[in-house]
Amino acid sequence: MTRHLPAWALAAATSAAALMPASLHAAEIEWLQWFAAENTGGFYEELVADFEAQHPDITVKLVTQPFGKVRESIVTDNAIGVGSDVLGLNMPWTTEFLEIGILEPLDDYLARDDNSFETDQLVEAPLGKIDGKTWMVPLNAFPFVMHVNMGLVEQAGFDAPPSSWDALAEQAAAISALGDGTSGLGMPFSSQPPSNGPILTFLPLLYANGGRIMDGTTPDFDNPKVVETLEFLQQLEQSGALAPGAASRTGGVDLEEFIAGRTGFLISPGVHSSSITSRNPELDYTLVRVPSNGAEAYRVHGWEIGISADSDNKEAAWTFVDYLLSPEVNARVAKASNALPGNLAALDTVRADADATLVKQMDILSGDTPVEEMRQSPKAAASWSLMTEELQSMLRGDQTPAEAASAVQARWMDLIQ
Amino acid sequence: MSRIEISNLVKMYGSHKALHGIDISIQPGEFCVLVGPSGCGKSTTLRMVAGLETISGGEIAIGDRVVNGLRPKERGIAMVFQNYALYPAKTVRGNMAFSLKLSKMPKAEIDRRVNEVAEILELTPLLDRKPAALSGGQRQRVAMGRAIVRDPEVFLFDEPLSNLDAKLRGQMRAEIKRLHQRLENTIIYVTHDQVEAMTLADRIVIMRDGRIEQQGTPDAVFHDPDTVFVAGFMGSPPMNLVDCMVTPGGLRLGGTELACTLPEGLRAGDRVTFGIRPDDIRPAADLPGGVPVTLPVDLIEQLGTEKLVHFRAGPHELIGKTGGRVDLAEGTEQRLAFDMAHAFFFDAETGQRIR
Amino acid sequence: MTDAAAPRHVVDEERQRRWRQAAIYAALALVTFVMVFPVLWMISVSLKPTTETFSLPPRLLPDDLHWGGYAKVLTDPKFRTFLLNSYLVGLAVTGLSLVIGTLAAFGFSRYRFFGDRVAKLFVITTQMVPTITLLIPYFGVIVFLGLYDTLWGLVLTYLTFSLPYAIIMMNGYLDTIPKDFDEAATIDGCTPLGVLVRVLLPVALPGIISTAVYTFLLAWNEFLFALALTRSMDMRTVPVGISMMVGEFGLKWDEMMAFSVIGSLPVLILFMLVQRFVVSGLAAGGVKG
Amino acid sequence: MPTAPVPTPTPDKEDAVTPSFRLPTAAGTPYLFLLPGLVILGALLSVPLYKVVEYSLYDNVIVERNPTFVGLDNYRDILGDPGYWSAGFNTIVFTVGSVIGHMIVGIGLALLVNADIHPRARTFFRSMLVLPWIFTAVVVALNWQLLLNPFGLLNYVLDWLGLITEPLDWLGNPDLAMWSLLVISTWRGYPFIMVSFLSGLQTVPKELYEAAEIDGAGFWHKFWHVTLPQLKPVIFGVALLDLIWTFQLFPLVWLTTGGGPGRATEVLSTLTFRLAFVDFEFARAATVAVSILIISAAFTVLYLRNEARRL
Repeated sequence: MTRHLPAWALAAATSAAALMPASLHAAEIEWLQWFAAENTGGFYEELVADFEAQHPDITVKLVTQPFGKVRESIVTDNAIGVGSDVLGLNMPWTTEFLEIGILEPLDDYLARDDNSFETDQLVEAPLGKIDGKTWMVPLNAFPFVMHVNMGLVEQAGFDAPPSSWDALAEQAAAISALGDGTSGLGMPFSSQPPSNGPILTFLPLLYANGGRIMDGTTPDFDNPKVVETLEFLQQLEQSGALAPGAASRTGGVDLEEFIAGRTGFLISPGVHSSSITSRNPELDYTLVRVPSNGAEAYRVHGWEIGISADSDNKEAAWTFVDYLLSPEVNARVAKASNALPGNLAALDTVRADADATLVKQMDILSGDTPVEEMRQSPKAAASWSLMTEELQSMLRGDQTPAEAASAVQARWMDLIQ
Repeated sequence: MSRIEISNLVKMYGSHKALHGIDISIQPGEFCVLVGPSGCGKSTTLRMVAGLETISGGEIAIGDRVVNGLRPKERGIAMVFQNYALYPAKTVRGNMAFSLKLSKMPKAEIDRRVNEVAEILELTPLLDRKPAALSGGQRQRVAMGRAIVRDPEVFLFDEPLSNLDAKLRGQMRAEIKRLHQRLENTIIYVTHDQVEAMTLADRIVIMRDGRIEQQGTPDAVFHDPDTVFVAGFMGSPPMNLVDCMVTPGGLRLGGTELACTLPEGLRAGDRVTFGIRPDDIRPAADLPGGVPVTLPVDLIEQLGTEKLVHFRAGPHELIGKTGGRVDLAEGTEQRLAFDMAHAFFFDAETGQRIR
Repeated sequence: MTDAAAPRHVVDEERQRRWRQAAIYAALALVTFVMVFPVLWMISVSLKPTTETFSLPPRLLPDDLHWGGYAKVLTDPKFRTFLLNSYLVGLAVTGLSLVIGTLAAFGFSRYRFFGDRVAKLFVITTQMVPTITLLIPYFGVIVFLGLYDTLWGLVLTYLTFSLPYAIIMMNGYLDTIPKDFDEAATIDGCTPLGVLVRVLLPVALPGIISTAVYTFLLAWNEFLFALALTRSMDMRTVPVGISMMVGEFGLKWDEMMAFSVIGSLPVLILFMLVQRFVVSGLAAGGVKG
Repeated sequence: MPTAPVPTPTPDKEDAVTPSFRLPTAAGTPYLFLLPGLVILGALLSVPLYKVVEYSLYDNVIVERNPTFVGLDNYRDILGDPGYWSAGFNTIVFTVGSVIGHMIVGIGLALLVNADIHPRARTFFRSMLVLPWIFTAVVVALNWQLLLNPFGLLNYVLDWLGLITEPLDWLGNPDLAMWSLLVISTWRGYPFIMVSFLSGLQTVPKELYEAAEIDGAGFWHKFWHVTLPQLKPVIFGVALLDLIWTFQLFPLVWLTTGGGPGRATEVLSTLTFRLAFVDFEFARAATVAVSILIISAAFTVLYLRNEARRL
C-alpha cells in the first residue's frame, strides 16, 4: 500500500491502521466525495443509512470534502496510505490518477453477472478505456447546455433563443447594448482556482463546431476548428457581446450574474437549471442546446465513482458502487441533483416526475454526441489552467487566435514531456 | 553581621580580563566602599559577591561559608540597585514583602517587619501605592526598605544615590549612615563619588582597571595615598599634581624654585610628580612654617566659608585655599606658602609613592 | 504674566485640547469606516438573497432583510460543531503556545549560551518552507503519531506554526523589559522561572495579549491542514465548513457570509475583552532609566 | 562641604562591558527553558523539513513508486525556468509592498488608537480595526472579488464619482492585479502589526515623552526619537515575522487571483502549489520550497547578526 514511501511513512501507515479501531472491522469503507457538500439536505447520509440497512455487514463512512480540494485530497491521502475505498471522481482526473496508481481497474467488476445494472446501460463517456482498462463509472451526468434569459432576448428584439453561432453573436451583442450592466454572454476565464473556464464555455462551443483538442492522449490544439472557435470568441469580445472582465470572471460570478438577470446566455452544465429557477423564479428562463456551427455534439460532465487501488475492502467497495448504480438508487441520486442518471435504465424513472428543465435537457440531447476529452489529457488540470492563460491573453488583444492556439499546443506538449 | 573574605577574585569576559585577582577582607559590621572610575571593576566585584555574575577565579566567603557556588538567595545578602528595580506591578508593600514571601515567612511576621521598616524609612503612608506613583527619593527609600526587611548579613549597595539630585543625595547619604549605625550590618557599597566614599566608609577600596590601587580607612587613603592615582582621585578639589624637576635645593615648579627637603634617593635632575592638596597652599601670612612663593592669581572661586584660588606656575595651574573673607584680586601677584610637611612625591613613571 | 492673561491662556489650552480630541475622533471614525467597509459588505451580502448581491446598482442594504443564511447556519447542528472545534483548537493552541513560547523566549532573551543563535535560526527556519510542501510529509508524521482525524492533531500542527512566532514575539517584548528586574528578583530569592512568572510576565502583559491574539487567529483561520488532517464532520473547523459552501455548481453566498459573521462575533468579543489589558504604564516607576 | 569640581554623577557605564545579565544558576538552565519548544518543533517538523530537501533531489516523488535520484537536476531546471524568476520577482514586489503597507498602516493606526480618548471609544475602535484579521482567507478573497468585480461596488462608486468611464477589471488586468493584491494584502495584514505595535507602545516609559516634550519635540520628533528607538526589538521581531509570513503567503493570493491574470501575480508560494497540486510535480515544488528556505535563511542570518549587534 505504501511501497513507494520510505520506512517511516510505512510505519506511519501501519500504525495508523492499528490505531484506527474501525479499520479492524473488515467491512468499513470510506467514501470520499464532495456530493454531500453540494447537497446539504442530508440526502447522502440517508442513502448511506439505506445501504447499511440492506448490507448489515458493511458500514460506509461519508468523507466529505469541498469540491475544490477533492482532487488534491485524493492524491495526498494516497501518498500517506490513508486513501478512502470509494472515490468520488471527475472524468478529467482519470489519466493523472492512473499515473500515480490511485485507481483500481473496474473491468473485472463490470463483467460480473450479479451486478444490479447492465454495463451497456451506463453513460458511456466515463467508461471509455484508457491504457486498455475502465477506471470509473458514472453516478450521474450533466450535459452542457446554454441557459437563456428570454426576458433579455425579447428586450433586445428577438423572439427565439439562438441556435447558430451567427444568431448567438447577434443576440449577445444586442443584449450587451441594452446597457445597465447587462451582457450577452460571460466567459469565466479567471485564473482563480480551479481556473477551468475554457472547459466550461470554450469546449462546448468547439464541440458544437465539430472540433476536438486531443488526438488520443496527445494534445492537438492548433487545428483549424480550434482556431475558428477562438476567432468566434474574439469576434464576440470585439462586438462587445461578452461581459467585461473575462480575466477575473469566475464560474461562480458567471452563474450568479445570469441568475440575477444580467446576462443573456450562460453556457454551463444543465444541472444549473435548478439553482436558476429556485433562486430567481421571476426570471423568464429557458434552456437550449449550445448554438451549433455545424456539429451536433455536446460536452458531457458528471459525477463519477471509482475504487481505490490501495483499498483493503474492494469487495465491499464494489458492493456499494453496485448499489449506487442500480436503476432504482441511481434514479434517486439523479433526482436529488436534478441531473441525468448515470445508469440510463433509470432514465424513465427520472423522467416520470422530472421538472420541465430536466425533461427539456433529455429531449435536446437525446440525439447528440456526448464528448469528454479532458480525461485523455495526461495533465488535465495544468492543461486547462494554461488554456485559461492563453485565452485571457487573446481576449486582451495580446495575441491572435492562431497564436493562442499554437501557444496552448506548445505549452501542453511541454507539460507532458 | 558577617565578615567577607574576597581572595584572588578574577573575572573574565571571554578573553577580556575584567578583574585581575582582587583581595579584600571586610570585618563584621564594617562599611566598605568600593570606589573608582567607570570600568574599574567595582560593580563587577559587588555583583559577584551578590551572585549576579559568575566567578571566573578566586573565592568569596561570607561568614564562614565560601559562597562561590551558592545562589544569591542562599548568600544572606540584600542589594539596593542603582535603578531601584522596583517591581512595577506590585505595591510598595508588595515590593518590600516579596523576598519574605518567597522565603515562606509567616504572614504576620512579614507584616510586622514591613511595617517596622516602613516606619523607619517614613514609607508608611505610601505602602499601598505602586512605584509609578512615587517620587525619585521615595522610590529610592522603597528600594532600601526592600533590602532592609530581609535583615541580611550583608547589604550590597550599587550606586544607590547616583540617580538623585545633589540635595537628596546628601540627605540619603546621612540616612544610610544612620541606618548602618543602627543595624550594624556589614555593607559593601559601590560608588564613583569619592565624597560618598569618604563620608560613609569605614574602609575604602579604590579600584582601577580591575585592580585594587589601595585600601584602608578614609583617613589613610586620603592622607597617605600609595599612588598618584589614589592621590588624585580622593579629595575635592583634587590634589595638585605637577611634574617637576628635582634641583639641588628642592624642586623647580614652572619657573619657580621651591626650596624643600626631598625623600632620600631623589637626586638633582630626576623627574618626579609632586603632589600637594589645596588646603596646604595658603597665603603666606596664614602659614608661617610654609615655603613661601610668589605666584600670579588666575581665578578665584568663592565657596562661602573659603575661596579656591587658582595660581599659575609656568605651564602648571595649582589650586590653593584662603578663608572666605580674605580679599584677593584676580590678576595680582600673591605671596603664598606651601606646607611641605604634607607634600607627596610620586615616581613620574610608575606613579608609586616615594617616601 | 499678567493677571488677565492667565485665565485666557487656560481657556485657550482647553479649547485646543478639545479640538485635538475632535480631530482624533474624526480621523478614527474615517479610517475605521474605510477599513471596516469590506466587512460591512460581508454583512450586507449575508443579509441579501444571492440574486441581490449580484444585481445592479449594488446596495448595502436590501429592502427586505434576508435572514435565510443565518437561519440555515444557526439551525444546522453541523455548524455548531465547526464553531466549537475552532474555538477549542484555537484556545488550546493559544494556551500551549503562550506557555511553551514564553519559556523559550525567556531563555533567548535572558541568557547567552552555546548554540543560542543556531537554536533561534532553527526556530525561525521551521517557518520558512512553504507549508504546502510540508503538507504531505507532515501528514505522515501525524498519522504516525495516531493523531489523524483528531483535534489534538490540529492543535499540535498549529502549535508548530505558532510557536516560532510566539517565541520571536515574546522575545521581542521581554527584551524591552530592563534586566534590573531580573537581578532584583534573583537577589530577593526568585528562581529564574520565578523571575519570569512573578516579575516579568505582569509587565509583559500587553505583549502576551498580542501574542495570544496572533496565535488564536492563526489557528482560527488555518485551512489547508485542517482539511487534510481531518475527515470526520465532527472534527472539522470553521474554515473547512466555509469552504464546503464553495461548491462545484455555485456558492451559497448568504450562508457563507452569515457563517463567517456569526463565527467571528465571539472572536471579536474575546478581543474586546482582552485588549483592555493592552494598557500603558505596566513597567512605569520600576526603574529609573 | 566643598562641591566645586565634583564630577556630576553619571550612571556607571561599567555594565556596557557586560555582554548580558546571566542568571548564574546551573549551566543547563537556558536549555531547559528552550526544551519544550524545541522538542515539539523538532519532533514534528524536522522529518518533514528533511523530506522536502530529499524530495528536491529526486524525480517524480510521490507520483512514482520508486523515484529516481537525480541530484541537482531539479535545481538546474528550476533555475533555468523564466517562470521561476518572474515568480521570484513578483514575490519580492508582493512581499516588500505588503510589508511596507502593513507597517505604515499598522503603525499609523496603532498610534491613532493609542491616543488619549474615552476608554469605551478606544475599545470600539481597536476592535473594529482588528476585523480584517478574523475572517478566513476564502471569505476575504471572495469578498474582495465581489468588491473589485467590473460590476462591483468599487467600480460603481468610482463611476458615480466620475473618476472612470469604463469599469476597471482590478483583478483581471495584468497592470492592476498586483496593485489590487497589495491593497488586499495590506488590508488583511495590518492588524497584526497594529496589535503588536500597540502592545509595544505600552512599554515606552511616559517619562521619555515628557523629557522630549520639555525639549520641545513635536509629534514626529517624539515618534522618531523616542517611540521607534524604544520599540526596536518589537519592530524588528514583528517585521521579520511579517516578512517571512508574507514571503510565503499562499491562500490569499491563490484564492484571490490564482496567480493570474496570466502569471501576473504568480509568487513563489503559488508556483510551489501549482507545481505540487496542479501539475503533481512534487519534486519541483520541493525544489522551489528549498530555494525559498535558502533565501529566507540567508535573510534571517543577517537579521540575527544585526540583532546580536544591537544587544
